[in-house]
Order: sequence, then structure tokens, then C-alpha cells
Amino acid sequence: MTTAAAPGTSSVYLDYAATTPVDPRVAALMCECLQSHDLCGNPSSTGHAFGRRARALVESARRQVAQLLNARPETIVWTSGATESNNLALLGAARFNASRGKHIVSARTEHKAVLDPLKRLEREGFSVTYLTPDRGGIVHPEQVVEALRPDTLLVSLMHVNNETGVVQDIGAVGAACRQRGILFHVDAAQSAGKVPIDVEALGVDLMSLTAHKVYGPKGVGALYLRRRPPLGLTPLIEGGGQEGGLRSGTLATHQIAGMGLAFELAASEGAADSARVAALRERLWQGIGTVGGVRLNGHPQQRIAGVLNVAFSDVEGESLQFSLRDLAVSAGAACSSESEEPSYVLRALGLSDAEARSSLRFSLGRFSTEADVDFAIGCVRREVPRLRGLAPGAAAPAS
Amino acid sequence: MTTAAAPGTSSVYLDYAATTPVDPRVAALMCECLQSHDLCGNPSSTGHAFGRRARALVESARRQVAQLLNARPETIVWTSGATESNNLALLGAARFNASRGKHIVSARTEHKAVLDPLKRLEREGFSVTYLTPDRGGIVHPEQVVEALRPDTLLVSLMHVNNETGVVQDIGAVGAACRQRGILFHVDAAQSAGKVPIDVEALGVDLMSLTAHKVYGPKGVGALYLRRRPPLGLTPLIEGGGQEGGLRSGTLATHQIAGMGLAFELAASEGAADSARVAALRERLWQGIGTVGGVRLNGHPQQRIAGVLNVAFSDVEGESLQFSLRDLAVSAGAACSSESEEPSYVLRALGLSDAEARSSLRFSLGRFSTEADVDFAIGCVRREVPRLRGLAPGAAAPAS
Amino acid sequence: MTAESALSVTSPDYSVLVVDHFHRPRNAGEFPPGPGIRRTQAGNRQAGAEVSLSVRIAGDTVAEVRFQAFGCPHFLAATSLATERLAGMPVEALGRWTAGELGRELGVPVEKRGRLLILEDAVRAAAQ
Amino acid sequence: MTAESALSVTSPDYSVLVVDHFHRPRNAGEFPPGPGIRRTQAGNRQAGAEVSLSVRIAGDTVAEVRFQAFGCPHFLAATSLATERLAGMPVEALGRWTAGELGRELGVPVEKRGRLLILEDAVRAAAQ
Ligand SMILES: Cc1ncc(COP(=O)(O)O)c(C=O)c1O
Ligand SMILES: Cc1ncc(COP(=O)(O)O)c(C=O)c1O
Repeated sequence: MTTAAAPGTSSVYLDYAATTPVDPRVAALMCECLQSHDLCGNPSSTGHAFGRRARALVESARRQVAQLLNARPETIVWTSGATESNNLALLGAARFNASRGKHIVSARTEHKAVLDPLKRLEREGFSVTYLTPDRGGIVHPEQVVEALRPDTLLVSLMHVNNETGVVQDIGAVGAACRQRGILFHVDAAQSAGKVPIDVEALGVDLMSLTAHKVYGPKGVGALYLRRRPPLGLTPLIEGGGQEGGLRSGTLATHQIAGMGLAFELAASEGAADSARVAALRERLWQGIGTVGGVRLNGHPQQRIAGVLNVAFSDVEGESLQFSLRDLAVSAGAACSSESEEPSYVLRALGLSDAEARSSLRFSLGRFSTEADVDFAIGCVRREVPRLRGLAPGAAAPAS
Repeated sequence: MTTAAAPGTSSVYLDYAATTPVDPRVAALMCECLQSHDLCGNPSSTGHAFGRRARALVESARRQVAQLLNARPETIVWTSGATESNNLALLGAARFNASRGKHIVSARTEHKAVLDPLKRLEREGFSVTYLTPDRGGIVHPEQVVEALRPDTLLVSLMHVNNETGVVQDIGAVGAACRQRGILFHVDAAQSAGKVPIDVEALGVDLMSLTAHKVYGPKGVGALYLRRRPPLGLTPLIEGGGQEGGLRSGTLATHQIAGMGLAFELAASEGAADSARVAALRERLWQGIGTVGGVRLNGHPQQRIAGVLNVAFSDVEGESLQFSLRDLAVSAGAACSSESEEPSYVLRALGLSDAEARSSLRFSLGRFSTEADVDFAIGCVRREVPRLRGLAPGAAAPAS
Repeated sequence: MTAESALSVTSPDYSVLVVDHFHRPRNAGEFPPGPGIRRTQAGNRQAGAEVSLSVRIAGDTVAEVRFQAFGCPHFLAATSLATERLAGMPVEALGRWTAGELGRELGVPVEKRGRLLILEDAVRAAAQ
Repeated sequence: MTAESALSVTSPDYSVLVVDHFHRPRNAGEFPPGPGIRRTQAGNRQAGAEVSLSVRIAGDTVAEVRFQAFGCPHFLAATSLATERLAGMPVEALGRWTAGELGRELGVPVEKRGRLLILEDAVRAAAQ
């Protein structure tokens, strides 16, 4: 058996929610770090200039990331990405503070990087209430409040959903938690740089961040950790004592500097990006709509600009994906290991297995163009009717 | 108070054991990854070409890293560095296999990234025997064997010590462990690329690796995990299911590709590097020796080429460091958070606090030159006698 | 976790033959009802694979087959390829037709072989 | 862990004045024994700071001071600077001399102020 050649490089990238291209300005800075002899030191080697220069970059990046959240720099702990940040926040806070209560509230539509650590905590004796969102994907703050118990230690709710782009009302949940002294963790992997964030105003205690959804590099992230009053965490990775002992391991200067610049650019350009991307998304939605039998998954307004999750009726999911393979879009759970299962997020919104399987996530970003969108519309308008026409019950083509 | 300007950029980098500069070929490959639109995908997004191309790079790097260890690619699990690998290996193997026994054997001269997770395991009910090396820093295999108990689950021993460069006889320990069905973990952060490694022949079950000591990038590493027979590990970081569920989180294409190339270069050039570096180290040692009152810390033969840890008698440690600050060398515990404590590694070799404080680690590598070495010798020959001459009891200078 | 195999990439790979039939399906459609035309149906949309065949019989031989199908690329390609292979076959042979060889030829992955049974059902039903 | 401060960098920063005296110590050495020469000693090498002063007295005034010292850069610089400041002082004032002002001037970090007491001891001993 010969395997078909990979689709041509003419494909169009519409998978910004899985990961973004690195902004050329960020890449340039990172290359400079990687190539500069002066910056080659270990940021912990502050006994010499090579280390101190590297450390200065790390600390300046800490300020850049903090700034986007309206936080103080010392609240930022570097990690390898939002998956690690979520694990550190949830496992760390729950284990350290277990004496305060062993109940946790979260939602069924969270990323696996929240759900899996919560499952581990369940095995360690915690109990978790998983809220079901409404059909639009919204978890209502009242639902959270109703789920709270006297022994509730922690609430974890994502800011923006990675599959649907739906935005949760984090501020209302934060206020409710703060009032009751309950810890509040937010997975902001998909929202940072796309939605304004003010950790103080939102009442957030712990927030997970990653660089590679905001035009920064993969493999670096951060955990925002409220410092006043101090919040105890049991570290996941120890030895060396970096990051105040909360996260040991040599700091990756180029990665951190890249994340810093990416967050600074998000602060200055994020709003303009969003406006432009919203217009492109609208164009895409109108264009796709012409094939009929499509439905938007997730709340139509309470959403970020760049994500369009569409259910196509009367087409089988895998064939839909394959027929559109010149479009780099996502089916099912994105940014996680590939799986044959239909998206549990869409299932939680009430879609059937088949509907979930026939849904595609188009996600756009800073470098998306009208040409990209028009190419995507063209593919959809060619392939979706073709597949539908092949199916039993379709009007027979003239033969 | 005005703070003195940072030392000039004329300084010479002799801190390769803390971290190495990135090889220009590795940096070039990484920059290409960071800047290539075609490679921008998430390596888990194998539904489209952008993801598949990224994945192909990741898998090719896996083969490159495996090759240096004479291992199969599927034994390599990507992590954020050797600190994480050590934590995953020790906490993961101990927690998963706790029913087999709760005793662990290790050594006092291990890196904090081994000692700190072991401390955590002690808090979780494991007991750990910490072996004391001889004055040369050698942990004798017989010491390990004597420490084994019927309930010994795991032995963890570093291959090359980061402060002294001393090489342990891993193979003898591995054979003893294998014979008894005891798990054997090796921290090879400092040995990979410098000492030949064959995990099969050495009887290693788990081996921690990092890129940034071998001219690769900071922030990426790997855990070698024996697969036949399979060895169970409890993951540290979950969600997404990457790396067979052992280590979730988006794979950082550019980082992994960089580590892969760095390891391939180490395979082809490591021996030549070592030979050249050994000659430079010898030149440095001879040159430093002319000031008198110096002693080599660690075994004089059983050591890697690039590390020279020298105790200077009759000089105070901080003044020694400061007077030599045009040399980027390390004092005390390197590649960990700065501390005022004298090196626990040198203390374990029998040095007094004062001796440990007056010791410096010079470490050389691929880009070190004779000029660097001669500059270092010049600094030492100027400053050490000067400081000694200031001290009470020194012959009074003619005045 | 000890999952040895989980490190391998499970992206669907389609053979050249699958891609060809997926993009240029042969004999799509159906014959208008009439003498010598047999229609069969198997599977259902909810389960992810459905096929209907329209078979024109001439004497005791299969003259021509048309199909309509809903399913994954392997299923569509297998159905399309089957229409080519069935033409010219004795009608009675349809009753013992198996999809195994087709599956191997197309490189249908093991976990999907089950779907070919739906196609088999539709083909065999045309024997009566 | 809740260590708030542990995120700050603790690299030793030396003031310009420390660096200057570290590199060009003033009045290093000792006077040969003789009339008008007082020698004092404080601290010890094992503890990381040792100083010996050699003070030339003229009448009831300190004419000149020389030093030998073993210690960290702050300690060496403080000792060197002290030899300049002591010259011309009434001998009886040595007995109440304190190093505090010197420490501030040099920017000696709090955790090292204790070492200056060793210098104080040596200076005060020269009053008798
Ligand atoms: C909502 C959300 N949380 C967490 C993650 C994991 O982040 P990372 O890839 O940085 O580990 C992602 C995407 O990967 C995400 O979309
Ligand atoms: C022996 C040893 N183990 C572990 C580490 C930690 O590795 P990493 O910096 O990749 O976390 C280092 C150096 O940093 C080391 O020298």
C-alpha cells in the first residue's frame, strides 16, 4: 500500500487556537538570545555578568507578563506552559491547603489540563463538582454559587474555552469566591492577549498562562499567584530552588524573553488584532453559511473574535475533515493528543456524537488574511455539497 | 550609594557546567523552526500538514536523542529539563511502585534536583539512605550494594557530578540493581555527550537528560524510560495525554528539534570536544598551579574533561570570586539558585566550610580557547597573590 | 501509565487509492427504478456509515453498480472501488462476496475493518 | 512555600567605593615595630574575617594607620577606608570609634554589618 502524499504546502493555517505562529518580532528576539554569547549564562548564575544579563532579561519579561494582568512582577512564576501551570495551581493549592476543605468546583467543559489533575485530586480524596454549561457553553455564576459548600476550597473555571471561544464571566465568580474566602483558579491560556484581564478586579488567586497561543514560543508559560495575602502551594518540581522554590529548573532565557515580548505585544496590539480578526471571522461565517445546514457551536455573542466552531449537518466528520485538509482546522479536542472520541466539550453543550464529530473549529489570528478566509470558504463550498450529494437520499446527480 | 558598573563584556565564559552557549548550528535550526510558517503547527495536531510536519521534527529528534544512549526512540519522554526529569523519575517511579518497597539509595553529592524530590518522598513515607563518597567524590559500587535492603525499590546515582566533574561507575551499580530487580535511575545531565552512554549495557532503567549542558537550548530535556519490560510511572503533569500520558503539555517543536540536533552533534563531535577540552583544562591547571596553595577537588582521573574545581588556600571565597569576576566561573552550588551556603558537595568530600568557600569551578567546553585559558591564568596569577599579600601574616610589602 | 504504544502518532493515513476514490468516486448516484434494477441498503447515518447500492442486472451477471454513501473516507473509497469490481460478476457470487481483499488493497486500518461489513451486507443483499 | 522575597535576586552588589578600595587598598601593610607603633588584631580566618592594624601615634594623635586583612570585599574595603579616616584623629577617640557610618557610606548590606564589629574591635584596641 502506498500512502498518499501529504497535502501541498498551499494549505491555509486556521488553527490559531491550537497554537499560533511565533510573531516575527518575538522570533527575532529569541534568535538573538540563542545566538548571543553575552546572554549565554544561566539566569541563576548571578555571580557573573553572563548570568546577570540573562537574569535581567528574565526579570524584564516577568514585568511584561505581569503588566498584561495588572499584577505585580513577583506574582509571576515561570513554567513550561499552561498544562504545567494548571497542574501546579490545582495540585499545588489543593495539597497545600487540604486542611481548609476538600471540595472543588469546576466545569465539564474545562481543558483536559484541568480535568486530569482534578481526577488525580479525586483519587487523593478530594471531591469535585463538575458544572454543566448551558447550550451556549456558558457556566452561569449562580451555578457556581449554588455548588459551593462549607468545605469548598477551590473553584477552577477557564476564562475562554479552547474549542468554542466562549468567554465566561470570571469576575462574577471571582467576587463570589473572594467573599467566601474560596480560592479561585482561572485557566487563561486562551484569553490572555484576547480579552482584557485584571487579576485584582476579577478576584483571581491563580491564573494559568501560556505563550504559544499569543504568538510566543511553545514550551513556556506562567502561573500568576496572588501574593497578598500569601497563598501556599506545594511545588510539583523541586530542586535548585528557582522561582522561590515553587518551580525549580534552569530558567530558559530565550523562551521567557519571547513570552515577555509576546505579552507586551498582546498588550499593545491585542485589541486591534481582535477587531480585525472579528471582521474576518464574520466574513468566514457568512461564506460558510451559504452551504446551508450549518450551526454555530457556543454562545453567539459571549465569545472571542478568533474562534468559529461550526456543526455541519449531513456530513460525516472524518470525511469532512479529509475533504477540507487544505485547511488546517481542528476537529474534536484541539491542542491535546489526537483521539477518535467526539469532543466532550461539544457533547457537554448538548450536541449528539454525530453532531460533535461533524463540527470543525476554524480559528484565526494576527496573520490571517482575507485571502485565507476566501480560500477556506471556497473549500467548504466545494466539498460540503459534494459529500452531501454522495449520501443516500440526496437528489441523484444527472448521470 | 552608587553601585559599581557590571564588569566589562571582556569577561571570559568558563561556566560550561552551569550552562553551555547554544551551538550556532542548533540555534540556526531553532530559528528556522521559530520563523517557518510551515512548521508553526502544534505537533499534536496531526490532522493537518502544519501539525504533521512539526510532529515529524519531534519524532526525528526523539531518534537523535535515543541514539546517543543506544536506546529505542519510544523510550524517550520529553520534559522541560533534567530537574523535571529527575522529579518525574523519582516521584513517578516511587509513587507508582510503592507497593514493591519504600527504601531508596542515593548519595549526598547528588544535585538538588534529586535530593529535593527524595526529601519529598521521605515526607511521603519512603526512607532514603544517602551514601557519603570518598574524598575523591567517588561512591563505590560496594557501598551501594551494602546499603541495599530487601525493601529497596530504587537506586538513584548521578553519572557525572556537576561541581567536581567526577564520574561514577554507573555500570557496576546498574548490574547490581538489575540482578536484584531494583530500579536504577541515573541523572545524566552532566554526562550526556561527554561520556559514552549505553543504557542497555549500563543497566539503567531511568535516565535524566537536559539539552542546555550539551550546546542545546535551556528549558527542554528528556527522561529515558526503559520500556521492556514496561516500567510504570505516575505522571507529574497531566492533561492532554502527550507522551503516552506520561507528560502532558504542548510539545515545543523548536526546543525539541534543538535538543535533537545538539545530541546528534554530541554523538559525532563529543569525543573530539573532550580531547581538546582536556588539553585546555590541563593548561589551565598548570597555569593556576604556579600560584601555589591550590588543590584539585575531586578524583584526579575519574572525571570528565571540562571541569576543574580548585580550592585556593589562604584566600577568602567572596573576595576571590570578586577579584576574578572577569572570569565567569562558579562558586558553590552551580546551576541552582544562588546561596550563601558553602557547597554541600565539597563538604561531603571532606572540605571545611572555609575550604569549600575558597573553591572555584572552572568549566570549559566546545567554544573555549587557549586565549580564554591564558586570560584566566593571568587573572588568577594577578589576584590570588595580591589577596594573599593583604592578609595578616603575609610578608609586609616594601613600603 | 505504561502505555507503550501511546507514543505513536495515530493520524489517519490514507492510501493513494483511497484518496483517488474519495476525490473521484466512480459510479456515484443511482439508477431510476425499473426492471433489472435492484436496490439495497445497509448501515445508518447515526452509526457513522450508510450505503445504498443500485445494481443493474443483465441476465445472471452484474452489469453496472451505482452507490450512495455516507461515511469516512475509507468507507466511501471502498464503496466506490466495489462498484468497479462488482461489474461483470455473476449475480450469485454477490451472496458470498467479502470486502477483505478490498480492505487490504485500500489499506483500511484494522480498527475500521468492521465498517466494511456494512458494505458487505449491502452487496450480499443484492444477490436475492 | 510562600516565600515572597525569594524571587528577588541576591547577587552581591558592590558600591563604587567598595570596588575602588578593593582594587586599590590604601595603606596596606604594617609598620616595623618601634616606638609610637601600636599593633592590634581582631577576628580570625576560620570565621572568615581577620584584621590586623598597625597604628603610628604622634603625641596624642593618630599619625598613620596600616592594615592587613582577610575577608570579603566589604570587609577589605571598610578596613582600607578606615585607615584613611583614622589618620589625624585624637588617640582617645579611637576607644569610641564605630564603624556604622563607614558601613553606610560603603553600602555594606545589613547581613554583613556584623563583620564591621571586628574592625571596630581592632580600632578600639588601639586606644590603649
Ligand atoms: C484552555 C487551555 N488550557 C490549557 C492548555 C494547555 O496549554 P499548554 O499547551 O501551554 O500546555 C491549552 C492549550 O493547549 C488550552 O487551550
Ligand atoms: C547533575 C545535574 N542534574 C540536574 C540539573 C538540572 O537540569 P535542568 O537545568 O535542565 O533542570 C543540573 C543542572 O542544572 C545538573 O548539573
